[in-house]
Amino acid sequence: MIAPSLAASAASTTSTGEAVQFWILAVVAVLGALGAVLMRKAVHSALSLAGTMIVLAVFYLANGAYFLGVVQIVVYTGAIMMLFLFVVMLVGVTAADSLKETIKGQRWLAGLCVLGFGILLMAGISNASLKEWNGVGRANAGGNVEGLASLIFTKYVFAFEITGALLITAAVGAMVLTHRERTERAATQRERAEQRVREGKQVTPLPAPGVYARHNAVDIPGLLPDGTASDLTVSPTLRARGQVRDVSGEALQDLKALEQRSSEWLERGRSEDADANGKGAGK
Amino acid sequence: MENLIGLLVLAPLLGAGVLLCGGRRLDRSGPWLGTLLAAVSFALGVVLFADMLGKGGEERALDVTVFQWVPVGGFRADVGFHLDQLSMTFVLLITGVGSLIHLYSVGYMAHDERKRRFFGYLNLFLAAMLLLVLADNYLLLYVGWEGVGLASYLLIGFWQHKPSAATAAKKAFLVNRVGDMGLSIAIMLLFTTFGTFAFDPVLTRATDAGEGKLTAVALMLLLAACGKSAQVPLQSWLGDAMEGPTPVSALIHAATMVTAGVYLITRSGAVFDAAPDAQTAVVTVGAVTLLFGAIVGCAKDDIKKALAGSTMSQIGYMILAAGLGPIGYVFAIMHLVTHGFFKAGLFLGAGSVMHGMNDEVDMRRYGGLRTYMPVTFVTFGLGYLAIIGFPGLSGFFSKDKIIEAAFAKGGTEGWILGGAALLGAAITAYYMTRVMLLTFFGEKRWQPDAEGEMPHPHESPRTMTVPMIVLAFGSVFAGGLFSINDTFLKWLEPVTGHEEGHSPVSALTVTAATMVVLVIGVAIAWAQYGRRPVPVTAPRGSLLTRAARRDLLQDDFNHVVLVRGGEHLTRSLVYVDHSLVDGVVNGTAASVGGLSGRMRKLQNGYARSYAVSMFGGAAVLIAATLLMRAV
Amino acid sequence: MNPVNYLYLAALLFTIGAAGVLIRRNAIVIFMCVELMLNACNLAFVTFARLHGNLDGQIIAFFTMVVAAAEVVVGLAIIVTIFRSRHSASVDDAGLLKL
Amino acid sequence: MAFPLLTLTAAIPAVGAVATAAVPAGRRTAAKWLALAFSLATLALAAVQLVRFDPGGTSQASSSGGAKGPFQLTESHAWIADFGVRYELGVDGIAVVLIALAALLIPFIMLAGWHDADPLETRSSRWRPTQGFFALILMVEAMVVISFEATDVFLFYIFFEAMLIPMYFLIGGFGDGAAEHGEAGAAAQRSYAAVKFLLYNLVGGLIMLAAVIGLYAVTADQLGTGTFSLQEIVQARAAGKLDIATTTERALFLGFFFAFAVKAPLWPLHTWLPNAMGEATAPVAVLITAVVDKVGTFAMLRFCLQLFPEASKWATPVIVVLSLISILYGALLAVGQRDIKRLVAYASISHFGFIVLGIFAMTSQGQSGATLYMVNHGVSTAALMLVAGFLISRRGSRLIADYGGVQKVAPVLAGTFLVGGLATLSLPGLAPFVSEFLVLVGTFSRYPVAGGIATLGIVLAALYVLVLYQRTMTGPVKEEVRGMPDLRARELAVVAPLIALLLFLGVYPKPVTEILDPAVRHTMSQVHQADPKPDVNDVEAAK
Repeated sequence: MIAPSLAASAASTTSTGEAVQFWILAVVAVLGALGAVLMRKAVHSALSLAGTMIVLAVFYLANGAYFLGVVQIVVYTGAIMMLFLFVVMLVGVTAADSLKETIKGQRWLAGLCVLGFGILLMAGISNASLKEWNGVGRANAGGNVEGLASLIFTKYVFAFEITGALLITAAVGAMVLTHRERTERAATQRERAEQRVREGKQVTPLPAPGVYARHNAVDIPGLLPDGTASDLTVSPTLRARGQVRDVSGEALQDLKALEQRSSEWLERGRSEDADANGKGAGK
Repeated sequence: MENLIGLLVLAPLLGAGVLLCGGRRLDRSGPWLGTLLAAVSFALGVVLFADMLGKGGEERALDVTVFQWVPVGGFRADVGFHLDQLSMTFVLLITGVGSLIHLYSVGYMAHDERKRRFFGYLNLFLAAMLLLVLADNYLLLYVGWEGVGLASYLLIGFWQHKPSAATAAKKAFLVNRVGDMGLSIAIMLLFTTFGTFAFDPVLTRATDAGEGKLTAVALMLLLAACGKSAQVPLQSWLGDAMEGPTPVSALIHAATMVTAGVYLITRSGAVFDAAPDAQTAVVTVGAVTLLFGAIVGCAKDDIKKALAGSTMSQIGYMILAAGLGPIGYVFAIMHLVTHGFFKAGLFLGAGSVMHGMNDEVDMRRYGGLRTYMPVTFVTFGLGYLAIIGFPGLSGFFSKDKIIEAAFAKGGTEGWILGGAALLGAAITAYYMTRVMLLTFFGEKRWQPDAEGEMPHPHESPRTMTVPMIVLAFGSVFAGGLFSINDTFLKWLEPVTGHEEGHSPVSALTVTAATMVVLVIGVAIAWAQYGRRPVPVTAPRGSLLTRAARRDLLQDDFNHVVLVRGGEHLTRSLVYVDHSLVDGVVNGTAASVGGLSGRMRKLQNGYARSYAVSMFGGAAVLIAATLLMRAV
Repeated sequence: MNPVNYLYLAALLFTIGAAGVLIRRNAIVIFMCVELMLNACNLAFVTFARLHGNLDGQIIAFFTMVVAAAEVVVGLAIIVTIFRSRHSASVDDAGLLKL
Repeated sequence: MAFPLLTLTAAIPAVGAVATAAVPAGRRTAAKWLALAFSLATLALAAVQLVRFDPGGTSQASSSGGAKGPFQLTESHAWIADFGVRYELGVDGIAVVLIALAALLIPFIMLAGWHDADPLETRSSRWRPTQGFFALILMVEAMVVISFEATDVFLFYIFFEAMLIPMYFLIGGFGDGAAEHGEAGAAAQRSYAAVKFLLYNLVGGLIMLAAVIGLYAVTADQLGTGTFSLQEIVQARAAGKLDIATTTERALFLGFFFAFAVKAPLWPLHTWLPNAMGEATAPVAVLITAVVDKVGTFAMLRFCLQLFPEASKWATPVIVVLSLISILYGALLAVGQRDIKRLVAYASISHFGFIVLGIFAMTSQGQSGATLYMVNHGVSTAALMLVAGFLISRRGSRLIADYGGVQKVAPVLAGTFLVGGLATLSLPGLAPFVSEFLVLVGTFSRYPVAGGIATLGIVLAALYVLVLYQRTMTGPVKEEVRGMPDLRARELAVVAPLIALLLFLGVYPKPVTEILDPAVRHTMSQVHQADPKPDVNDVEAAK
């Protein structure tokens, strides 16, 4: 258990175990953060971030914030990050972001500011006289959760209540924002059919994806008679993501090979036939 | 008695107020009301004069302070009057001649629909002129000084639908303002020097101040006098001022207002006496102007402008005399008074002639009028004899004395001044004879007027002839009356002081010389205009004649240097104001606009871009915090 | 090991998150980076709680989580809404302050 | 507690503004009369102030037991205690006269602008331009009055700046639409002028704000508690408790002076005035130059000189030169103008040069002259500009060249115009002469050269006035001018009292100078300046 070691660590150093843990996990956290920033796809970013958050949860625990560590995992990594993933899914993840900058000089300036800011922040921390480490041992003596609870419900009770109100408001707000009031009657199937006919674009239902049993999957477009892929057969989302597996080339290749083979086979057969015929005729 | 002085000024002022604000209902009675108030003023003047005669020489001066005008700190200006023999002389001249000319105007302006206004202005002039001569301090004098300027402006431009009249009025006011500037600077100098500008303390203590200061004051006063009395170099307005109705020319631009400069110099005698350099300047101005005016007078064909040149020249005599110091003050004033009579008479005569000749002013289109307008002819003739100094008439006495005094100045200066004065007398005889001959003698050279109507000369109505006759009496007898027993000298001496000059030539010689040049002048004029027929259109003439017709190119000089230069200056300043002063401001605005246009590009609408600046700001804040901690 | 290393790590993670916010255009990823920054802060809070020997830091971290949860809920809802009408999750496309 | 007369004087027009603005759309005549009534009530209160003001007395015991000083009828209440801002009012001779001037001119401005907002009225107008016009004028009046009364620097600052808002709308919202560029061009010109006015004055105000805060910082630093009270600062300085460093004092002085010089306006900060006066309607132009701008010159006297006497002396040579440039430059530019209202504006710049010159000549004649000049200039410009406005409204053009011979068809209009012009050129007998001469004498006795140069201004003044008169009023009657009606009764009622006042103050300015004199003497003593002694100084004694 880590707690006893923490209780002892009123000094300015930590236990070796914690040091080892820190150095390993810190690298992971930074990598995760970088991943969140640099990954082209939002899903990947979210996953990297989740990793970082889990690492942070461990650090919370290491710092004696047991309750927070658990909350971090449950609420943050569990709930919030999942929310992110849902939204990524909802929004459709229009492929990967292009990382090309569009605002002139933005990246340079951002880099400069961030670099300067980081350096200054570090300098500030190194400047601060943080010699005395009290450790949370005593504060946690009655149990971390109990300690927090007694603070939250006494000293921070107003803040707590207000935060509660905030949460409710946020929930309501989210609903209001995302809810779409349907203001007109939904079109019936007949009406939609009629409209389709009127517009004359695509009267029939969209063609199904995938032909040939081998590739009967949603991400594979159906092939037109000439062997080219038809965009209509796959979902636009997949198309937008570039996740369409265009097998037309392969299929055509296969077809060609098949035809070759069959023709070869037929050729032989035919010559045999011819022979037979000739023979027969010659007979 | 003291209260009467105030009334003296108030009467015409009241007239002006009533006439100008009274509206249409006074249109008919207005002229008579104005005349009446002028006469009331004259009557009051006479009462005061009688009162003054009853007192001894030294006690004659009356001082009355009406109210404190501008009491500010150490600066005290009062509305107060000072009536002594000098002002009395002026009061009588102004109100007397003024009343006569009011009367004359009743006839002269009978057909003008705006005559109510005309009489209002005339009354305003009288009030201002009286204020000028009665003021007991320079600031109040200045009020009168500008007041007469205003009246002169209004009256010259009375027929303001004529652009030439409006321009002449403006010119007169502006040139006068230059002179006024001199007067106001003089007052400021007096204030800084003496701490006051009332006549009494300043003049009695004048010698306490340094000569330099006094010279400056005197020169500034001279500038003022030049402006008001149309002396070189500020004489250019007087000729144009003849655009005004003739009674105005007679009253303001001959008899009274233009002599205000002489009054100013005489009044400030103590200052001038203590500043000999300034006196030299005064006599120079006087001598130059008397010749200048005379020469201009010779060349003009416009009867009023010829008389205006003559006025300028005669005032030159007065200024010359005043510049001579105590030798000349009395004679300057004496000439001023006699000149007031005969020149007013001459102008009224000229007005009468014009009245009869459909407002024609070109003497070359007159001729032979003596039989048609006998009264005018006689009175004009007497005025003519007086001005050329015909023995026994007014001008003879006053002008002769001035010439004597000029010689009496002594030294080279005396000879030069005396010579100039003599030469002036000769030229006076010449041009006045010319006027006389061209107008009343010779054959008729009448021309149809603008509407093609031939003039039918006739004698003017009684209201016009009576003043002319009265003034003719003055022209004939005033000089003689003044000179008997040196009455005038004794009358004024307590105020102006007097000393006998030591002339290098005897008085008799001077008189004889004057007679000789007079005869020469008349003879030449007769030779030119009496014996030969006069062409209706002026011949081209010699260079001098042509220059003299254009006021010896003074106007051209003004036009080129002042008017053109001023126009260029203002135009370039308008440009500077618009493009430089405003340009700097508008430029700043434009550059701020340009800068914000560029800055606007930073606001590109991308949230990420804003985030960067936010973040950068945060970084800067942290840096600042760290730096502050480090420091 | 000095526990201050946790703080350095927190700073590093925060900075990386910030970089992500500034560089990425996909609103969802940006949101994730914000979460990363919040988590970095939480780590710092927890570490400081250990430093000071009391639980206040943990409480704050707890509140941060709650608020972050609320924020994510609303934020994602907004993203979904925007996506519905604009068919894009790029923040650059939502520059007009209207749908 | 004493009767809050000063507050009431400022509050009445403010209430009037709200009341006028609240008049419903259809009742615009009622709104006009209501506004006029309120302005007259203000005038009555200003008259009460004049009566209750005791020129000889130094100070009445105020309700707060306030400090001794030149101010009377004082009111003092804590306002923003944390920053030492107080609601302090008080008037000295100068203020009480200027309040009377403002209160006097406003009814005339209203009468003159009786129909100015009418063209903007449309049948369905919900904007109520007439109500707006009159309410804004009253608003300006309220702010001007309180600016004259405030003895707390911060309080003054607030209203000094707030004045800009109603002025902005008055300039930009109402015009005679008589520019050379047609209606659209006129609107563009007008908004340009309004924005220019606002920006210029805002910049000045901003710099002043910095100086105000600086002043607070200095007092807070040295007195322990910061204060904005003019009285307290002046007394602390006199008692030696407050010793502002030379550099600081100069910087603060410049901050204040800049704002006032913009408002005044002094060359080269003047260019907003011709635009504003040219584009605004004549009554609003009068409001700008005769009422609002006076706050600038007034504040120079009250704040610049009293708060920073040493710095004022230090800056005097430069300011004297600037005012000389203003005088001559304004006059020369007036000569060169083609637009009647702009001409008057440049003439005003020239006159403001005289006022500033008089203030900074640091002689009692100069300062009395300058304060009297403020009054006289207000009245004379009002007379000239309002008549010019009547003229323009008849012909619909501001260009001088469009007129000629008006004298023949409208003699009364021409006559009043001439009187206004003559007052502008400081003809003796009319009020401005007295003040101008005092300024000149005061300047001359300390700076003879400057006084001499300034005298050139009187020649140039004659030039621009007479040229204007000649070109518009005299000469042959122009075709477009024919049939122009003469002044109507309402217009005559505006002009005649102003002219009467000009005459009265020209002949008998003593009632005004008596009130001004002690205040000026007080200011002079604040600056530690005495009049130069004449060379021959025992003249009076010798008598």
